[in-house]
Amino acid sequence: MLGTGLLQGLAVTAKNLVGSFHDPARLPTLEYPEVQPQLPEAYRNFPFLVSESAEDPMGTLRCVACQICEKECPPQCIYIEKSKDKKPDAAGKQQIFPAVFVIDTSVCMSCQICVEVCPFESIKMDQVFAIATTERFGSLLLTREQLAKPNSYYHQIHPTEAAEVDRRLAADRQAAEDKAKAAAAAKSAAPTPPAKPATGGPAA
Amino acid sequence: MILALLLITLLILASAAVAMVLRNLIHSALLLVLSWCGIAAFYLWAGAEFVAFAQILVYVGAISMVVLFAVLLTRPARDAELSVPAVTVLRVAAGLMAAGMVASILGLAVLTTRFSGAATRAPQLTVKDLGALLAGPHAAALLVTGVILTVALLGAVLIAAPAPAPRPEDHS
Amino acid sequence: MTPAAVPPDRWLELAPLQLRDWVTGFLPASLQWLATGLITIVAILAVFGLLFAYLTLAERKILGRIQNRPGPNRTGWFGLLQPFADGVKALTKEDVVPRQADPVLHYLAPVVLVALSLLGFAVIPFGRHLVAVELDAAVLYFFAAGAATELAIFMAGWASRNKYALLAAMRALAQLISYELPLLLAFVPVVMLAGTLSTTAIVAAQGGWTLGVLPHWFVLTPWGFAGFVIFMIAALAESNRSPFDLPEAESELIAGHLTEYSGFKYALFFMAEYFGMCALCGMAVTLFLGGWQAPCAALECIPSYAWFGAKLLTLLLGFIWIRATLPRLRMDQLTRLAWKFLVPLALINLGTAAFWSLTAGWTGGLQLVRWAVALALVAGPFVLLGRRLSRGVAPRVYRYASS
Amino acid sequence: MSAPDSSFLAPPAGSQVRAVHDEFHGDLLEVSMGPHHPSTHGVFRMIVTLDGETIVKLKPVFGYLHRNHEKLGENTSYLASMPYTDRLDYLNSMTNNWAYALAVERLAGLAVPARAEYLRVILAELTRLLNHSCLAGFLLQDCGCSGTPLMYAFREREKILDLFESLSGSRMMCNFQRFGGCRVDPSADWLAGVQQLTDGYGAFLDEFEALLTGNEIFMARTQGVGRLAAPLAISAGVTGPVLRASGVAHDLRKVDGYGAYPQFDFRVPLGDHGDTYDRYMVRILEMRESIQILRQALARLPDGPIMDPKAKLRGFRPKAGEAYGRIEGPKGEIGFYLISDGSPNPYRYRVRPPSFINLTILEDLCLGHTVADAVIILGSVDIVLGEVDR
Amino acid sequence: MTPLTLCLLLSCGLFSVGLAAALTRGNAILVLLGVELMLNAANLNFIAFWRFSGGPASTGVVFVLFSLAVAAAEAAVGLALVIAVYRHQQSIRLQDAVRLKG
Repeated sequence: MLGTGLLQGLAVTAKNLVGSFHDPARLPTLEYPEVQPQLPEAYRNFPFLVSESAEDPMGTLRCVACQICEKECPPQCIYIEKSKDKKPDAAGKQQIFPAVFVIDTSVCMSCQICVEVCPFESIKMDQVFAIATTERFGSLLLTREQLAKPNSYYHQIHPTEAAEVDRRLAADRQAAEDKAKAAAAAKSAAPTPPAKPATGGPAA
Repeated sequence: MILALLLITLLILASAAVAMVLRNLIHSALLLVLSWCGIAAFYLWAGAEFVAFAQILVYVGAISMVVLFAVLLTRPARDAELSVPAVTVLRVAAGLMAAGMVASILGLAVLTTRFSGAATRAPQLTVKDLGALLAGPHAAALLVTGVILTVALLGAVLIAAPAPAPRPEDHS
Repeated sequence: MTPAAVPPDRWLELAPLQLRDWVTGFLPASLQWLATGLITIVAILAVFGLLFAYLTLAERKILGRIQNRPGPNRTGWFGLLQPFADGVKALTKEDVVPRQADPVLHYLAPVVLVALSLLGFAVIPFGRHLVAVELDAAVLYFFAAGAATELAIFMAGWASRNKYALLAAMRALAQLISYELPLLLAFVPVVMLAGTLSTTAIVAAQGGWTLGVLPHWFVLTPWGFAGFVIFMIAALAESNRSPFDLPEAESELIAGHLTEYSGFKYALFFMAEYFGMCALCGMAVTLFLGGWQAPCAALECIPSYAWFGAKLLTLLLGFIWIRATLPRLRMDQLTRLAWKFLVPLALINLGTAAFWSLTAGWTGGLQLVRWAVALALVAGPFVLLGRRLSRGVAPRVYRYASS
Repeated sequence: MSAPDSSFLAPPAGSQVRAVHDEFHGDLLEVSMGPHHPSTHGVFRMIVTLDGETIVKLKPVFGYLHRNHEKLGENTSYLASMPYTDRLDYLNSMTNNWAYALAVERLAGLAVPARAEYLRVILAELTRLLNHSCLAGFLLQDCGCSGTPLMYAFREREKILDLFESLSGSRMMCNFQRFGGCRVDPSADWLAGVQQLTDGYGAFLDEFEALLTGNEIFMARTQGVGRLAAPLAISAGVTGPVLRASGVAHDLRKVDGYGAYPQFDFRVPLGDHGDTYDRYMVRILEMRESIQILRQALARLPDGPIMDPKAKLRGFRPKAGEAYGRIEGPKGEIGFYLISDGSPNPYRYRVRPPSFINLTILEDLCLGHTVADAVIILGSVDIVLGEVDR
Repeated sequence: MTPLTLCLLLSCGLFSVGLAAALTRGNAILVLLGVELMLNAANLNFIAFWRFSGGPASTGVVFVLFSLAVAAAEAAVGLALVIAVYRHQQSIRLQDAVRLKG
């Protein structure tokens, strides 16, 4: 009969109206500034650079300015200038470091391909999303100093992933040391080559 | 009392006259609506409530709509102004003269006639009385009016409805 | 509006009138009639202005709840100040008038619309003693005042010089003409049964209760129910509410006749829409739901205007509920619904009402026959015409690929 | 894009199209709907010529969102194109990723482990649920439902997006598939979440259908509106639910049997009328089938790796050759055609966007109907301008 | 001048305006509106005489009601004719409507 479909629809909306008062599934709104969203661990926003220590972020950057991320970045929002000199990294090894490392976050599309291709686990995705600025250019162009965040922060936002990365790095370092020892045992005096990861796999 | 009547007169005549002179048909129609409202006000002034409301319902509510619809449906090609084409001066003059003559003859007749027994108090006519009149002495007329309205409605639909088959290509 | 022959009334019932008389008492006698009129106007404006403000809030809240979201809740406690914030926003916004527009008509349209939509309130009896103007032909006055609103919508649409607005103007004209007829035909039975066009007399005709609980409202008779439903459907269409909001169909015509309006003129259109909605619902309450009459004798202690308000709000909430649920009709379906369904039903309903009126003397077993015949006269045409209307439209059964 | 050569195309059903004469132009109203019109689903423009409210001519105009997708693909590495595919049809990044990954895998000869294939099916079907729910919501919004069905659809979509976010890190730009597998192995929690969603989705569909499928106004608005005859659909290259609503049993999941689909038991719903209502209902029924597929996939999800060990992330250079990978996306056949010359970038990168090709029939569907119908017909064709304009 | 005379003069003026419009304007719709105005002028007379005659007869009012109905019918048919004419010759200038056959 004409009208039954209409009445059925009205019943559904009435159910939702009543349900919104007692059933949380029917009122899923998060009242944002008061209630902050629970970000999943995998959540990614813009990249940051991992440094080993919080006290001296510029001195302990993992980045060695290999420029792979710069090349792979789809929108090409990363700009790197290699340093002319070498500087000891966190492990005390002499490394080239990024003299300039800039990410234009107005261009970045948060694809995390830089993270995947980085062989040194030095660039990771941040989770800070309230990043509105009052000006379009300078404050969206993040420099090395703004990008550097300590490993402890990485552990804080991506605990599982960071633990895995640390394990892998430790294993790599161990392997490199073993190799170096073996090499040292074989040839008595030779400078240590820069550490290269054995697997080369992405940060999963 | 007279003042109100004068105001109403001014409203009716001015809006009607301006409406008939304007080139923009929509403006004409809307001004005519004002004129019709003035006529309803006149009926109210005269104490014929029911007729006044009926006037608004019929003229403002229905006829004006039909007029506006007709104006919109008959928009001249590529013309946003909906202007009325100019006609010959002769024709206008002749028309105006005829109207002026009629007006003067009628006016003279009105002014020279002595009307007897001018009532100062409005006759009372309730809706019930009117209904009784319509259903009693004037029942036949009412029926005929109903038939006329129905026939007119059907006729209007038939005339205005587009031809059922797609029209041939040769229209000019 | 004179409390001359007051039945044993309670204090609350007369309170608004006494307040008014107390205020006018300070003025010389020659000015009292003017003051009384002005106070009535101000009271209606204030009450329905506030109702408009909070109706917009209620609509947004209820729509929100139906759509599983909280609705506006930031301005004031539970968003209670939202209407005022909206008003301030509308006032401070730039008023944009397109260069091509007809400036006079563009300006006049919202003003005329609001003015006309307010006229209807004059004859609605809000309470036992609360009616602004007692008119012999009050119902006719009401619909005459309502008939003019469509002109204002047309003016808005045409004067904007916008193709969407023009289409909306055409739609508005066609829609309002089509639904005027069922609206008028739906209340004719009431006039027939009550024997009057006066709203106060129509409400009075619905007074009294059977056994003290069953009110004698017209909606509780077969013809009255049918008339009420037809009236409400036509009222939805007349006030341009969903599912008949074709003139301002936002998914098709952007905002229809409102496309080129902004700021306070836009707000005025909304005000007029809500005023029109309130007036039509108020008229429906008066004609079919017993006006200010209490639903049963025991509840008469509650003042009559409270009952009127409660009934009015119920109908308005129904409007909001329908808006949240139903999709919009198409223009041809809209007119077909009016001319091929509502108008015949209303005409048949006229016959039903005539039958009901003629058989008023039947008692006992004949009473049952009377009800049965009347119900059949209402339900039968509905089913038959409904089947005709929805021919070719049915849920379908689907097949699946054989592999 | 304008008037099709109707010699071999079936004329639109039930339309009495009047010829448009130039000297007669004053009678007709030309309305430019879009590029910013509430119902054009983005920046799409329809130049409609109206006789009253009836459409006698409709000229779609697009390109407002053109961003050189294909040329970008030829100037970046294979991997770098992956996040760009997210932005083609931004509702369905998972299936876009899959189609692109499939093309590259064919080009480079990579094998996908069973677990990754199952995962891809799960994600693709979730995407289908998401897309069809949104489509139903948008369509009903275009019908004038004041947002209620849209909000219900978005309520459910939100749950799927939450799942996507917790798996891939992003709600809509998932960038999840990789050449030779998937990026992340889902946790047991995540799979439980999918199971929970799958179990609850049927109830949502029931409620959604109760809201409007039987609604007389909705049926009157959609039944018989925008009929698409099967021959026209086939000759215009229409795919996906729009094609199946016209009664053509063509579903790449059955035809190609790509991925793990041959291992699942599901049906392909077909419409008999090809009108807007059929397009809506076919999608609703497809969602019910998707739920079945999800149930089976979750129950039988194998263990194992999720990446082909041969797959290389850095320095990926497939040998010279060409490949076409296509899958049944929610909107139709989404395909990527790649030519490799052995360099890190594709020599040619071409997308077959279902939205764009399905849109070509718009004028045929709309002629003889009203403006109000054009809006819902456009809604029922289900386009995303990101994919149309590329 | 008595009110009745004023009323009659008003009606006379309105009639002349309508007549002038009907005679001078070339637009079919305006001509029709002019005829409407003349009808209205007649109605004004009916009401005026009813109001000032002082007699008990209410025939004037009843007649106006019938006249309203007839005016509505006239407008409907007239405008339908205008639309039909427009369909045939793409113009509503009465001077153009010279052919009886479409």
